[in-house]
Amino acid sequence: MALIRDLLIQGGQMLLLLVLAPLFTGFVRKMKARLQRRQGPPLIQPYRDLVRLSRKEVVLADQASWLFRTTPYLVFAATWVAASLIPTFRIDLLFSWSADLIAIIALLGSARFFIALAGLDVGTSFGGIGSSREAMIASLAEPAMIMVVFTLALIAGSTQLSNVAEFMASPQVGLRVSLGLALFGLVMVALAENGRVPIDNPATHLELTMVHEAMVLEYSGRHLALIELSAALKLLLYVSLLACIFLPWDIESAGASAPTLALGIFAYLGKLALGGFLLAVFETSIAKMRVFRVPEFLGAALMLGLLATLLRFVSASF
Amino acid sequence: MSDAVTFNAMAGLLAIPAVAAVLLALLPGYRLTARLNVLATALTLVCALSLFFRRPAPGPYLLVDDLNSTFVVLTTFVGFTTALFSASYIGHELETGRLTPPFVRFYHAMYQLLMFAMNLALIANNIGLMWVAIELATLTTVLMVGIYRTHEALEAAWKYFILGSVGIALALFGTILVYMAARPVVGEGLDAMVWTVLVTRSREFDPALLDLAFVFLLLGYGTKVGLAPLHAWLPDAHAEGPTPISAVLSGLLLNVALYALLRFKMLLAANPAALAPGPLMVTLGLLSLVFAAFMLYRRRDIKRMFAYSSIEHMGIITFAFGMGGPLANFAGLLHMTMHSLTKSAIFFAVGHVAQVKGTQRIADMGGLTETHPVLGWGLILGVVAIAGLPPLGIFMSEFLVVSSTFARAPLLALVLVFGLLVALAALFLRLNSIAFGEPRGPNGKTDASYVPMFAHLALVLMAGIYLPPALVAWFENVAKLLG
Amino acid sequence: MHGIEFDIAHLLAGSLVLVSFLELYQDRLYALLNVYALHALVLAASVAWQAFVQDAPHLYITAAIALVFKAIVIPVALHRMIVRLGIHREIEKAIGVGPVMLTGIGLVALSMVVMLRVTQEADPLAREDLAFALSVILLGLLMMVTRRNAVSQVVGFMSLENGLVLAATGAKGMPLVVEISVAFSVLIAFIVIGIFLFRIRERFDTVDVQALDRFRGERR
Amino acid sequence: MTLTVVLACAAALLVLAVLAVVIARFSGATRLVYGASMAMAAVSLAAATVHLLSAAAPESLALPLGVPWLGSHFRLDALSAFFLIVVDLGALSASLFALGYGEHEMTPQRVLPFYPAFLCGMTLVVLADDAFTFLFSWEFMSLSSWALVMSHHRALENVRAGYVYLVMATFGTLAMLLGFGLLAGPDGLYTFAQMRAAHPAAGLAALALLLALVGAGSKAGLVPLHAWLPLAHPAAPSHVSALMSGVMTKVAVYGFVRIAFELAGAPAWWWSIVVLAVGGITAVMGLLYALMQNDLKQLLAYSTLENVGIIFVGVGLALAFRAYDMPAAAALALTAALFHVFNHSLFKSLLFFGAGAVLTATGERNMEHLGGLIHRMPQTAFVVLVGCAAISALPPLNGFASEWLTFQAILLSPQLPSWGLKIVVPAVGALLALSAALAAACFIRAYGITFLGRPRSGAAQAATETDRFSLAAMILLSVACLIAGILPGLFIDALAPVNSALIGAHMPRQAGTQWLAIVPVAASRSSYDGLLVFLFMIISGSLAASAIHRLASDRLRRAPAWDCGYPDSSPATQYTAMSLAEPIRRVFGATLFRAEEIVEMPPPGDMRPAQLKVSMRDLIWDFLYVPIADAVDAAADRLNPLQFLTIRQFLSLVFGALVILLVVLALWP
Repeated sequence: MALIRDLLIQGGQMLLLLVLAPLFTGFVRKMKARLQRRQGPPLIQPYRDLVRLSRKEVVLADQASWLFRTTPYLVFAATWVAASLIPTFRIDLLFSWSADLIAIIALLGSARFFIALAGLDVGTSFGGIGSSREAMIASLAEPAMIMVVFTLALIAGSTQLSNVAEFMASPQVGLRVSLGLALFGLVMVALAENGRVPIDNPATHLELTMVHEAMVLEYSGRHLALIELSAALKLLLYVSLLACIFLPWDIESAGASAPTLALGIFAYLGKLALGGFLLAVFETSIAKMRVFRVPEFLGAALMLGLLATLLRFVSASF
Repeated sequence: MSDAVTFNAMAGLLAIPAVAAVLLALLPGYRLTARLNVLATALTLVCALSLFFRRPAPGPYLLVDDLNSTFVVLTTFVGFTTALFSASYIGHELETGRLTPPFVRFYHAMYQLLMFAMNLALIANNIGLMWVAIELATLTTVLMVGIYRTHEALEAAWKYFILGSVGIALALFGTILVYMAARPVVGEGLDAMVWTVLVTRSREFDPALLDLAFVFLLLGYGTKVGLAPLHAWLPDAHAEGPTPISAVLSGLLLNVALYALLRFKMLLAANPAALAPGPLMVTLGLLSLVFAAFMLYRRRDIKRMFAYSSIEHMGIITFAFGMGGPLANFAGLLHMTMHSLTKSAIFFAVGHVAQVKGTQRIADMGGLTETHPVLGWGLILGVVAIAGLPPLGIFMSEFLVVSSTFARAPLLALVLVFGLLVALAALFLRLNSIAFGEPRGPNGKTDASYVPMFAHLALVLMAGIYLPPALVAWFENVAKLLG
Repeated sequence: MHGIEFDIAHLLAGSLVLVSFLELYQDRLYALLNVYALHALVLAASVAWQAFVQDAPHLYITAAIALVFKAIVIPVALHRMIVRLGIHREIEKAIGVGPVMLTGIGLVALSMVVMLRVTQEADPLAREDLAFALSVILLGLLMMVTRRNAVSQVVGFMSLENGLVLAATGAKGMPLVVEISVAFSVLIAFIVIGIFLFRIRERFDTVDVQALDRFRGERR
Repeated sequence: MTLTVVLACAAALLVLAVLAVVIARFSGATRLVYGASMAMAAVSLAAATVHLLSAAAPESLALPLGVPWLGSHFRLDALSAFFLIVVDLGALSASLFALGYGEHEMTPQRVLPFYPAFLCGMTLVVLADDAFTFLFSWEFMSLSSWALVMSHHRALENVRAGYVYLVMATFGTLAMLLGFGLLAGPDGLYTFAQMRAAHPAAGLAALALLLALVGAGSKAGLVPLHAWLPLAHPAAPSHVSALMSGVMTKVAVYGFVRIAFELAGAPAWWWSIVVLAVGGITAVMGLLYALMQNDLKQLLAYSTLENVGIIFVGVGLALAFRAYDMPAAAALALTAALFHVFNHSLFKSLLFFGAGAVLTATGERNMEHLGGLIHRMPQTAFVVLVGCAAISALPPLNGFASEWLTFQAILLSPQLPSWGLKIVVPAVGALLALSAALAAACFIRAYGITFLGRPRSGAAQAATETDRFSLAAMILLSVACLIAGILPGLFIDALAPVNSALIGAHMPRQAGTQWLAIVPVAASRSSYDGLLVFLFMIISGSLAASAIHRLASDRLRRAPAWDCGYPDSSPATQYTAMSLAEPIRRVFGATLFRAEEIVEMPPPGDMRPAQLKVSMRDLIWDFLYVPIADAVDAAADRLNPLQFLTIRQFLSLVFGALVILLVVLALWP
């Protein structure tokens, strides 16, 4: 019985993420538009886009290989699995122990790996631009992320996200320097990973500046839909990650009753709204940086993470 | 009866080569003389082997004990295989007209004379006699080095002769000094030069005289061993003489001189008051090793290169014996045996290489493994062995030398290892350009007999993997003898 | 042995050293050969004296050999040779005489020092003799080192050998084998050198070793 | 019994080598030799696996070979059994691959005799139980692999590679020889049993450990002793490259582990710092080098450095934990290292096979002339993709599993009391993270340029799928990669005896955990379940696929690439290997490689093409190896004139020696 319930909750959480992802993207867009004094597209615009895309026929480049066609599914699967392991409104999800934070990052890494390959598959110059830049960004963002993870793991004594969240909610986590550093690092990484301003601009198709868009340039139809969906999922994933680590309140523990679960869900939605708003504010208030400033930006993130870890190593009180 | 047999065995070592020398000097006809040469060396080898079974009692002039029977067997064996090799080699030289029949006759006679001299030097129980024999060996080799009568050959022989005679003079003075040291104790006359007597009484000798004597003997016989800085004659003599002689020089004559040195080392070691001979030998050994290792880099003549490698290995052996102790001595003996076999095998290969390429310049050789696979791989195997890599015998001896030294004198071991590495790098640097890469230079055909070369290498290989217990016991015995 | 005999032996040995110095001093081949003859003569005398003192008749043979071969035959032959080669008037461009002499003196001193370490038990004659012999040997070697001309090098070598003979004869009761070997070696030495000079002359017009060095196997 | 079987296999390999010399020229020799080697490998693989899984007691055997009074000792314990598995698995797959690949060999007589000898050498190293036998087999292994490197000797760079390799290998052997000399002590206790019994003083152990690190490191390719590796590994035939990179480096690791954990007693903790630092630096440097290569096999060789670095980090951590008597943590670290040893041997062999297949299909090793092979050799492309994913540490494959364990070990290290480690370990962790990310970039580049895009040369255009044996070998390995990735628990349990033998403790048994997850320390701390993640991805992926195909249109039209509306252009406009690495080169190369870019932009109206020249320098080579070579050259030049003195000068040498000795005598007290 309990197993079935857990199974349902796990499944429910997965579906919830799937449903929320486009909405969240739409929300951020709307917010940005509003901040820029624009009307902006309706909240459900992303859903419309997805539907429209999936209706269209796929125009596949001549040189595209099977890898090109399977990549969207792989990317989607990896991202979705990663996302489904993040406690959103309830910790100790059924399968949460099957992969810890490091594994989640690695899953996202594999998604990136394949999408970068897809960028090279057709053999166009723009795909190459995207892939090479993505590789460079990733090669700095990932270690930074790992360092952040180290910090958190050393604070919480676990890489298991549920336990981390539990620990964060618990009183014995005071204000810590390392925690602050980790927060900064994580935010910077999140921006880079999701290709947001100032690293990349999801709205642009200006050839010389785009990164993520360049890789998926050749995709169309249902493939593109899947890619867009996974991008949205990834964004949601990072926001929920930040939420469950740094705003761990009202994440219900195992065996919580239905109403408390509902409360947890609402709390989660609230956190998302806050996160989306902050993101919009940040994006509107800052300009995109040149691609070759990015290493400095991410290098800073890496340094923050390393510093945090060092502090933790040197003394448990930081 | 049995005494008679053994006496014949011992006398045979001397008589057979002597008679053969006379015959070969008289008999015409290349085929016949070559065969006779081989036959004589074969008989000598048989005599040497017979020493295992019956060992004659030491007389005032001749002596056979564990130490020198090691050398005798080695000498006669390599002498035999080299005779085999020289049969095919000299034949080719006749065809190409580098040698004329009279010179070939002279060559064969000298070869046997050399064998005689070396055997005599080894089994002599009388230090004076030993000196005479080594002197004789030197002179014969001088003549053979000069046999081609080219500018280079004459110069090499002349150089060899002058340096050799100076060395021999020093050695004689040393011998006289030993006699002087012995006389007050042993009394005048023959006994004072009989080694077996000396070694038993030497603790009563005057240490100062012994020290002085050893200095002269070290320099005198050290010249023959080719230790730096007395080595100068060695490379040229190897490079300019006929290859069989190079093989014999490296494989045997150096050993014989070293053997003489060892005898006197034992004499000194038996006298507590005298200065320890070890440090001197260690110093000279390391000096030769490192010096030769660096000299290897600039060599362009293949035979001269391997001559330097002989210096290097003589350095190692002298070092090992200088270190002393059962382990190091064993290693030294093993290394000496392996080096004789390997180096002569290498010279067999080199001789044929020089013949097929028509030159000794390394620059004119290349891709040997393509043009002459057997010869090329034989040479590679030889170099691998001489560089001290497994599975061949020298690896074992070097393992023993280095590891036994490192425990006792780490710094010396470091120098030793350094020298070994430098030498290996140099050898393979040259080997690569000889054996690999695009084939270069002319490639004539050769009707070479590879039997001697591969026989030696097979022995070395076997020694690297498995040493027969009998041999081991024997060597250990000798090692104890050497103290 | 009585003082007088000792003194004479000592005197002869010492004079041998002196003659070695004369050799070092000479820079003309011709004169050099003459001095060498003198050297051999003194040697013969001292060997003979030793024979008389030790009443060891076989030593007279050695003396005779020294007299005949070294004092007469070899110098004459070498005279002939250098005349034939036209180098008898040649003046050695050797290292300056002064330093050579000084080195020589140093060597003599060295050999004395080394010998005096020998304990007193060994009979004094032998000790002194050995000291002189050693100095003769070293001087001969020095000569070989400082001379460029092959003939004078050979002369140096032979005076070195004289030193050996002196030592051997000084060694009381040393078996016959040694004299034979010495004579033997001198003989062989001379023959082979002769052969070589002959061959070398037939190759090059001079026996100056530097000419030989020109034909070295490998040049850089 | 098992030991006898394994030794028999080794002996059979030797016989095979000798036989190969004779029959190499005949047709069918290739099949025979590789088939036989495969059989031998299979047998001893089975034997070793049984021994390890049954956690059998160590077997030892002494043969009257080698140094007479010593004999040559062999011993099969858990550690050697594990490495024997690694060796034989590599040998098995390499032989299988070579059954097909070997047919293309131009000069089989230069490969066939040495191949079995090489296998035999590696087998003997892991079995040796005394110093002589160990060094003998060690050097024999180097020598036979040298011969294999020289097999294509007409190319000058191969000859050079072989030369550098042999010299470095001998250098390593001599270092090890000195190390063993230290451990054996003055009375020559050469057998490992005696060394285990003797407990050397700390200083001595430290020195021995340093020598072992130099010796094993020079074989495993630790920076800065790596110089030979990227030269030699690519020069050999591909199946041999696979063995050298995938297996021989592991044998080197074996040597170090054996000495560090068993023979050298208990070294001081700060040696672990050296090992850790070297490992971390090697990991990152290796990848950065790899990212700058255009030669496929060279790239793979450099990436071997990275993995060796990761392994040594694990070993270093284990040393540190052991020095502070934290057996559980030590077991975790060592398990991580050994598991990575196993994994790397799998996917590195796989990748070299792939490179070999590409080489035979196109005759090209330079990626700039490849591309689009995924269309022409689809199966190869697929298995190589698996290999790339595995080596980039992507879940659910095996590369990730072992790196995850390493990270877990690092996360345990704050408990270490020493400050030095407190500072070094996090830095090393950062280096590892960096290298993991760079690995992904590196293999995106390698795979993307080689297999994807459009062909950059006629050769790539004309490529065809490789033969079935090669494919079989590669499929075998890729399946192994997947299994090791989704069922790491099995391997961790198999490694338990090794840990208990070396450290006296082992990781908690994983067999019991739910869903075959792995739990290194405690479930509350961290856990990972490759199987579940794998299933998850399969399910969600297929869910998405089926949903899409049910709901959305499945119409599909082929058309020229859009490429932002630029008309179809020549394949030359694709990203090249160089340009793909350009951003990373900008980030790291400027300092580490002194990378410089010179752009020649002709003035307007000038018809000359613009040119971009990139120059890079290998600083380690320039500042470590070149000076040494120069020094030796200078010394040789200084001494050489001594060959050209006149006789008189030689005489004066003798004279001088005499005088000096006499003076010494005169001054002697």
